Amino acid sequence: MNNLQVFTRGLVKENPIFVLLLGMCPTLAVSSSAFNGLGMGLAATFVLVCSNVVIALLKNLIPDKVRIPAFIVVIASFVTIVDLSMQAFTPALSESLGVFIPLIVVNCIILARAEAFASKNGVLGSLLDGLGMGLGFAIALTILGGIREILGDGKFFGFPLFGENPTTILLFILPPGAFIALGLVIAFVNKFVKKTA
Amino acid sequence: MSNTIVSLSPHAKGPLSTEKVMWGVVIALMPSFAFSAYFFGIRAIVVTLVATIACILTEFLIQKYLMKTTVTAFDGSAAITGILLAFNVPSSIPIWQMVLGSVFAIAIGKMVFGGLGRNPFNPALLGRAFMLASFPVDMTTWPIPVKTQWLWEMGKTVDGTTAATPLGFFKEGVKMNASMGDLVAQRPELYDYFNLFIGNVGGCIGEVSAFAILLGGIYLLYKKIITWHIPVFYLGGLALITGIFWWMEPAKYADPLFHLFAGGAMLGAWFMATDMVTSPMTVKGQILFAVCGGLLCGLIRLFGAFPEGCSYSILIMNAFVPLIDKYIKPTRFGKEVNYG
Amino acid sequence: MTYFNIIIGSIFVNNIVLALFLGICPFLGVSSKVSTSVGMGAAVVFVMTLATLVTYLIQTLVLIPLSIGFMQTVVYILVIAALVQMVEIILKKISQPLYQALGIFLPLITTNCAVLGVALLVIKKNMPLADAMVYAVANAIGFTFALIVFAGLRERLALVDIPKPMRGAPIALITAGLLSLAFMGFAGLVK
Amino acid sequence: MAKKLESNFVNMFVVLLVIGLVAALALGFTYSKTRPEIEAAAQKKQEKNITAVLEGITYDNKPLAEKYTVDGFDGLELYPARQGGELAGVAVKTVSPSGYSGNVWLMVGFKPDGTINRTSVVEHKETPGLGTKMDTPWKDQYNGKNPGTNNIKVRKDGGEIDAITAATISSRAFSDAVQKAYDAFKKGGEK
Amino acid sequence: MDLKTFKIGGVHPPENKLSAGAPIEAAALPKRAFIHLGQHLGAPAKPIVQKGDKVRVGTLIGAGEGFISAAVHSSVSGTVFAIDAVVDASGYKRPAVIIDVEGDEWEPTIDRSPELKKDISLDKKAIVDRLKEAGIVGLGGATFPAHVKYMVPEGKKVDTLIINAVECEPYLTSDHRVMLERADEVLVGTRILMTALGVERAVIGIEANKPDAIEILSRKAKDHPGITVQALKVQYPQGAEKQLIKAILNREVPSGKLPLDVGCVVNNVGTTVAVYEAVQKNKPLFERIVTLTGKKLPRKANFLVRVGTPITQLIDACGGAPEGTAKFINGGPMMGKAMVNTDIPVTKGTSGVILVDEADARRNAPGACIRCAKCVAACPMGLEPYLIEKQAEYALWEDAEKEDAADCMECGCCQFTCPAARPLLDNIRLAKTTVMRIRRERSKK
Amino acid sequence: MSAMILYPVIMLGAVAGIAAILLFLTAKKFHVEEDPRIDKVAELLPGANCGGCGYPGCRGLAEAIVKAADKGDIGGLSCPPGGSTAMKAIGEVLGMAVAESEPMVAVLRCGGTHEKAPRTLKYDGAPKCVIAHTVFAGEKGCPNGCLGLGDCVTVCAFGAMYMDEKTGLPVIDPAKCVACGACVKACPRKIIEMRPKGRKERRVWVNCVNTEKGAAAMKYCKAACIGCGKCVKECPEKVQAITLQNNLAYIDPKKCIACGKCVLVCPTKAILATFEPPKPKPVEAKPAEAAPATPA
Repeated sequence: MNNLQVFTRGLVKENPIFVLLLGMCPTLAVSSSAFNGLGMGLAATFVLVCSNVVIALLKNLIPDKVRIPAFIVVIASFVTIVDLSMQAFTPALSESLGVFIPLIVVNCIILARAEAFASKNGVLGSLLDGLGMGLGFAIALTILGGIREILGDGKFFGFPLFGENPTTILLFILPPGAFIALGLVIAFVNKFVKKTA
Repeated sequence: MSNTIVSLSPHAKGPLSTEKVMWGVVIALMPSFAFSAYFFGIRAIVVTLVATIACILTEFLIQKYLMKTTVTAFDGSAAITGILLAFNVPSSIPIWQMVLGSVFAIAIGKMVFGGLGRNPFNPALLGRAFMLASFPVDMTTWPIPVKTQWLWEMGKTVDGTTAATPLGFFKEGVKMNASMGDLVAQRPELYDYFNLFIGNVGGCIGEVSAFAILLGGIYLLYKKIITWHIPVFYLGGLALITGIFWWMEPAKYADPLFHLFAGGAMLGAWFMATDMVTSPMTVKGQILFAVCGGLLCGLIRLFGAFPEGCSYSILIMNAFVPLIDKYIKPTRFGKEVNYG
Repeated sequence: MTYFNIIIGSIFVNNIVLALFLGICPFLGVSSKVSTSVGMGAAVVFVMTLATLVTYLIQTLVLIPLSIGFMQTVVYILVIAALVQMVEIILKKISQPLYQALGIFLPLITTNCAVLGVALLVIKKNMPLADAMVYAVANAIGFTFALIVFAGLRERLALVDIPKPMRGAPIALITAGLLSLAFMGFAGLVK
Repeated sequence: MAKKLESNFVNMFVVLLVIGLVAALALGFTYSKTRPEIEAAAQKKQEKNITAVLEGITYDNKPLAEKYTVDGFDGLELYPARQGGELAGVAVKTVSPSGYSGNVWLMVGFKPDGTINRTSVVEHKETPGLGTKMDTPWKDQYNGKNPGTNNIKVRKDGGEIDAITAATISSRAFSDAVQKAYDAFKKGGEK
Repeated sequence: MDLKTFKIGGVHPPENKLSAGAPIEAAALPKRAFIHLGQHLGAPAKPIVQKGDKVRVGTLIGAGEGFISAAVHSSVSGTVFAIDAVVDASGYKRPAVIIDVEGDEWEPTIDRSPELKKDISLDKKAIVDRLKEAGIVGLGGATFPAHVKYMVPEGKKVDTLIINAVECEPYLTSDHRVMLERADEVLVGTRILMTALGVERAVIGIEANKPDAIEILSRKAKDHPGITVQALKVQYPQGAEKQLIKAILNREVPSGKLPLDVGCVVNNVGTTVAVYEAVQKNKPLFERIVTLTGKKLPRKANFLVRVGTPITQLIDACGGAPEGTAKFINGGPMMGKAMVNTDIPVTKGTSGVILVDEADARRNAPGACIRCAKCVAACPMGLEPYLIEKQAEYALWEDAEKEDAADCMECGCCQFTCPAARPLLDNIRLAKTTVMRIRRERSKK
Repeated sequence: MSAMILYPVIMLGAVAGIAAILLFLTAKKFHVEEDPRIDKVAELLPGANCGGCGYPGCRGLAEAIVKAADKGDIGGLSCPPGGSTAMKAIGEVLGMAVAESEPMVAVLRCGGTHEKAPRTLKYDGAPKCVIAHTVFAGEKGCPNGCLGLGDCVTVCAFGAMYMDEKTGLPVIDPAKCVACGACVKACPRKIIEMRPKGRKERRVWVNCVNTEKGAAAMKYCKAACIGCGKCVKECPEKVQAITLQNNLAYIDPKKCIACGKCVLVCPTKAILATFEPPKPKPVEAKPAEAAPATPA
């Protein structure tokens, strides 16, 4: 597998949300708008890339038995860095993502990539893998957030599409709407994308 | 003898068919339809027809073009969903919202699971919950019963200024610490059993007339499409819980009879809770399902955010049906006996 | 009455899975059978209570006095991971049957964001210790409750020919969404 | 490729320790760099709300710096605005617990006589599309009203405020919070 | 009248007792008789004649092998043409003795006199032996070798003999006619069986749709101490052993147990006549009453038929199969078997032949289960047919075992009542046989 | 400022240290020996969990293989879908030699098409062979033939089978068939047989399992093996791959040389081959077996 493939894999073919079905909690929780989704996606991408790189660097220095705790500490550190930075520089976004920023630490994607890829591959590959997976995650979140925002709020990235105060399908920005929208998108992927991919 | 048919027993077939069952329910809904047309006028008819057609069409299109299976959209089950959904909305609902609700009910409530018989939740109730969550303003704006004049005159008191539903009015009032007595004095027509029984009050299209629903219910019983357990125990559960609170504090809570006739309890008990697909399979299970549903409905009405809890109570109990079916089994012959 | 509110609120009104979106992964993963979801639920109740207690104490006794609140995430996740391991060891020692019933689910709990989420939420909501504990237990029960109901639904759906593209995650998510929609009926039952 | 470090006690301990130390260092560093920003961001937000509700009032002090509280009004914060030492207005951060789903936090600006200048929504968890409408021009109807002379309850309760359609509870909570702010302002005196 | 019935489940299909008014008539002898060696439940009999042998009516041609087996006698006189495999109702071939009929010469030991022999001279053991020799099997349809039932094992106490005269299957009238025309033999036969069991009490259970039979038997039973007639509410499957015991004695046979375990033995009413003839007249079982019916059949009849007579001959005697006949049912419409053709011979278990036309024969197209719960309500065993069907479909045999699939008695109530026309019983049967096979394999280990 | 750095360092150091000690002790004290080879073997298996091997899923087989390897022999175990390549790889991992097993393929043994065996009856029940088999002899009247309800197609996890509407018989795609044997188990009439693929995919087999006498069988199926024995005589003397039992010929795949002579002599065309059998030469001078014709 060449580096390009490592990078693009996460975008479509092994998209962490639509195909691998990882990291469902933040996906559902913060996809109420495209902007939130994008913000969360980028935060996760940052953590994913950094932790992948660090773990790829350290992989030979970490004994197998303490592998997981060591990874967790690395990941948690980056999560905290992201958390603090967002609080400092994008306070509004930080507030709307709330507890889900620190919860990136238990996002299955990150530990899974650390385990499955970074701990076995080189630094460059790990970086691309993290970037690909992270962007795949971000894209998926943005798409989902966009769908929910358009249907439920009549806006896209905060930009009103149907004029002021349109009657929208509110359900889509409520919790049930998150489940249903994601379910339908994955079904759509199953039916139309997976076949051709 | 090339046309000799061979099959396993039984070789006799019963009189019922899915179509007969489903259209039987549709027939049973007709009295309520007539009453709603009388009270809410042409608009009620239009909304009901739109919902019915939208439901059937959605099912037809999905079966034909997405699932590519045999089309069973005309077996009556989609029609029931459409009619019941329309019966659960105010007649003033915008048509596009009605259509969207119908599409949701059939597509998400039923077809994603594979169609008739597979859905765990009642599609019509899901459609209503969807519409209530999505279009709360339009879903809680109640038109005043207009009454078409070609039937006999019936009490003119309804031409009031606001079209509050009885449940909504009293719940709102009690929340503001008004006593039941004052509230009844304020709007006596909303606490009039006769009005409630006939349906001369504000509310959703098909739920207002307890009388018409009872007519339909009796037809269902007569045709053996449903058994009496679910409606009776559902209403019993509702009466029990509202009765207890009424008995403790009559100034704060309406009496159980009011609760039985007001809102969607009758429609829910006779037509939604009895939905075969989403109710338990055993009589014992049905009783548990219905009693819990009735209690839940009462609790939501008395303490919840919504004035009416009927549809949610049934939906929530729908979620428990698999567990009920799993743990409550029919009395097995020869299992619980011990002879010598 | 406030405890009552916390309990009802956490289990029905703001269910941790259906409204707060915490613990979705195990919710979708370990819910194909009612029996396993009971085991998972019991393990979660146990760990969540313990984890919330320990992290709460660390927060109030160590992190805040030292004003290093920013270490929260790192410390919590380590504590939870260690705790889960310890529970596993202790369980193995003191009760083999219990270990058989719960033990296999324990590794799954480390990455259950519900546990970390609740630990973080009680701090964020400034709850006193007693409230926090009730909140933790109630949420764990809420998780179990949702898990069992959902497992029941999925057991039923397992005997149904779901259309092909809907099989697996999509139908599970939509069912969860409909369940969440139904649970909206509990809204307002407590403040 | 270099060989993996062996899993013996010393290695494990040392590696974990080193990673922990490095992580702690990195975090401490980040925190020390971001803390001022975080605090500034929080202050800025508060300031923004205060400025918003004191719109049209001229003052030369820093209300944020003169924050005071009033006994019996837990959680309420008052920020006086002065022009040349004279009270020109006051911004009150207020809360009502009776929102549809939890607390509704507002900032209310009063003129010295108790007339409402502007209101601003700080934080709430109301239903999107319904309760959230409080943060629209809807809230302008409070402007210019004086809770001392005007009945700022919603019309359903006999007041003169038009409730948001289908969100009476949220509207009520809004009025409740404003009334509380007024009461606190009156009781706390015009410092 | 106080009508008893069983408690759970049951359906009431249209009765269609079209041939109830047709008196029993002897069918013509066939030209060639095909006598299957396995006409009963259990191991087939072993042929003891050879090609070319001369046989008389009542000559033993097949000896019972093993514990559960029954002897087979020639129903005609003539020459053995061959011993070969002959197609049975299912289209599979089974061993049979084929006899070319010559005249009608009976074994001299058989008492052919018409008078009623009331006194019972044989004792318990002799009666059972005689039943065995005469090849008596249950004529209700299950064809269980009769003598086995009366060999009560040590330690079991039997207090009641129940005579099953319910005939709950629609269409069939052979038992009804037997009761009307041979009431005395029924009662004496019952007494013989009481003697064999050593019980003082026998109850004849008859459904209320046969008031004439109830009347005759009640009247005549007065001369037979211990025998009573119990009228029952019309409800299918009342004729099933367990349901009948529940209805009459309110005793419930535990799952996996036999009527013996609740102190009774159930015997079909038609069999009592065969018992009477075997014990009092020394006549083996080689003929039986067969109902020939069908909505469009020109003539409905109840024939006394020699075993081995091709069914075509009976149909021809009734005017031939009408145009459009699409199904030939051997037995009743609820539990009978569809025959692959009508050339197959009558056996001891052939209680009736029903001719059904295309529209009635075809099952409705199955739809999705709408969970109407009617099958659960109808199941007399308290099972959940809809669930077992699904488990069979998904091959969840362990789950099916837990749901007591093996308790199904294949009465067909579930499938009859199903509005979606699902093949419930087809699949439940599959589950049942698979579960029983798994159990057998397990017990072997 | 120093506290901001110092405390975290101490704190995290402490937590990490405690965790390290704890984990070390755990690892030491409660070490569970799980054979790492199981994972390795499982990785080499196809992961279809088809059950063709007789074990519950691929992991089950992997465990069994490792267990057997400890006893020194894994010859009795095989993964039908993975074939000998998978077993070879596994053998290498485990340091064992694996006996080369011949690749197999499922073969249908019924020629009762609509044309050859007209349907005389109509089955009207749950569309499953296992059920129909218990009801009657089948729509064709043949007590041994294919029931045509496709139980085998349903169980095939590899999409290697489909029902041919024209003939009413299932069709096996040898290219997709992995010889897992699921169809063989599913068929209540044992019509499907697992036969070696044969050299160059050349296979010959009797396309019938009916044991009735020729005349009786011919009544309902014109493609039945009538047990005439012509093929037995035709089979080269050195080969003698065909035996006749219960009116049915059987070709032993181990002996058959796929010459195709029997195919030509069969009066009911009940013997099939995957290749065009060589036409008998008009000149009888040359011995027949010397003509291994090119497959069509």
